[in-house]
Amino acid sequence: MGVRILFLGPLRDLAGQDECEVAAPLGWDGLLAAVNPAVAEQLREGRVNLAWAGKVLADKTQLSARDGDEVALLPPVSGG
Amino acid sequence: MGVRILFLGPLRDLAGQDECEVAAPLGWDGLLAAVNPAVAEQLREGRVNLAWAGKVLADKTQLSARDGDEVALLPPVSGG
Amino acid sequence: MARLVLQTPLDVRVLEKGLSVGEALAAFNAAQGAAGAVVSFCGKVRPDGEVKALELTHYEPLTLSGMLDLAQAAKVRFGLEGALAWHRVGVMTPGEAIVLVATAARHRRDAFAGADYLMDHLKSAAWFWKREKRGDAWHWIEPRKQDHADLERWK
Amino acid sequence: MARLVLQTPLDVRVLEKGLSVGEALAAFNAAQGAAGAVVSFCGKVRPDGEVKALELTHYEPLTLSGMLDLAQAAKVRFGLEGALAWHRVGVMTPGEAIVLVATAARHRRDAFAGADYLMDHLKSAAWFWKREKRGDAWHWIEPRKQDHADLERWK
Repeated sequence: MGVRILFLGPLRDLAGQDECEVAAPLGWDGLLAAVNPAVAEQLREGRVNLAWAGKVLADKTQLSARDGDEVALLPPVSGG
Repeated sequence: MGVRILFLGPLRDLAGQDECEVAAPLGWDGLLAAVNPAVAEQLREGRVNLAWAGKVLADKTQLSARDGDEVALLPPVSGG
Repeated sequence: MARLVLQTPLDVRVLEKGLSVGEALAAFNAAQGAAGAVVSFCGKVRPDGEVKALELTHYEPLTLSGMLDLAQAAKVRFGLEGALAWHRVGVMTPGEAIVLVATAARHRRDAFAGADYLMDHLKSAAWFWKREKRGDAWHWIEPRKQDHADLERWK
Repeated sequence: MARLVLQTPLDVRVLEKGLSVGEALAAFNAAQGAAGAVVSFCGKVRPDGEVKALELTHYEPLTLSGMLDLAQAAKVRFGLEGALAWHRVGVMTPGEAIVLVATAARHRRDAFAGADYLMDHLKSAAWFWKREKRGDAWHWIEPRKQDHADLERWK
């Protein structure tokens, strides 16, 4: 199954895709290597939040996704 | 006809009446003499506004009502 | 069914009978098609146990024209595209609406500020007097210090 | 006709289809019988000529629970008796409602502040992303500096 990575909002344009699947397990370094450099830069800069298993991570480096998990990349929001 | 004096809101309790009629012409001194002392005191203290001919007077001493005019005594409001 | 038609851009009314809040706001929303933001406020007689009824009196020669001036001032100050200001007079029972205001603007902060401004002025700068019946006796409601403080914010 | 029934004290929804503002506000008013003050805000797609459509996407596993937390926080902070927070997702055309919030409280300042707080947070602290279609191309809407400044007011 692997880990499903979702690109939300404008990130999907930057990633060139809505989602992708990578091999488990997936940590912070693995995620940075799995996405393209433009997305990786936004992740590193702190502009992008990370949701794992339905929770937003306070510390993104704590990511430790396993087979079947979903990891969502959340860029700055604009609701209302 | 004379001048009609109206007591609005809580002033009607203080005046003991909704309205009364006094002889024209009616100026500021005449008004103070025409109403009871409790109402006169509130007029003097500036807690009560005066409407004459459909306008609130900026300077109450400018009152100069004639036959058929209406003068309304407006205590502090409480709407909404 | 007769549809409620509002005057635009300003619809200001003094009402002797009950008002239908949902219908009024639906009509306001429909009339303000160009606005990105619509804010409303409705004030009701609180069913606070003790209070049996509320009576609002006004000085008719001043009330409506004063409310129109107020709505016009809010329109200019906050760049509103439209506003509604309805105020009940007469005797009301707990749960009944006393006042309804609505504002429409391009941006939400202006719509919020416009409704806030209208309410602060209707509370303590329009020609209404309120008394409430507790038990068998009527009591006049004095303006509260807080109401004057609220009004000062706009000066 | 089926009558709209709201959850009390908090009714929070993410809607895939259009919302009827008048009906929702009438139901909210009816459900909040004990509140003296009710405030509402409705945000719509502005018919600004150039914009042909607006699309809102969200991250479903977070959206609704985040909105519920937000409504609960507003309820506690402002002592609200109830709140409604509805947000559309999907494609909308000019004039359509995007977001509707309503708050009920004993006093008007709390109801105003609660609605204002909910909107500031839905704008820039809920999991929605907005893009608009101008001409034939879609453009993502970046959060504005003003939105962040608005949010800071509550910290």
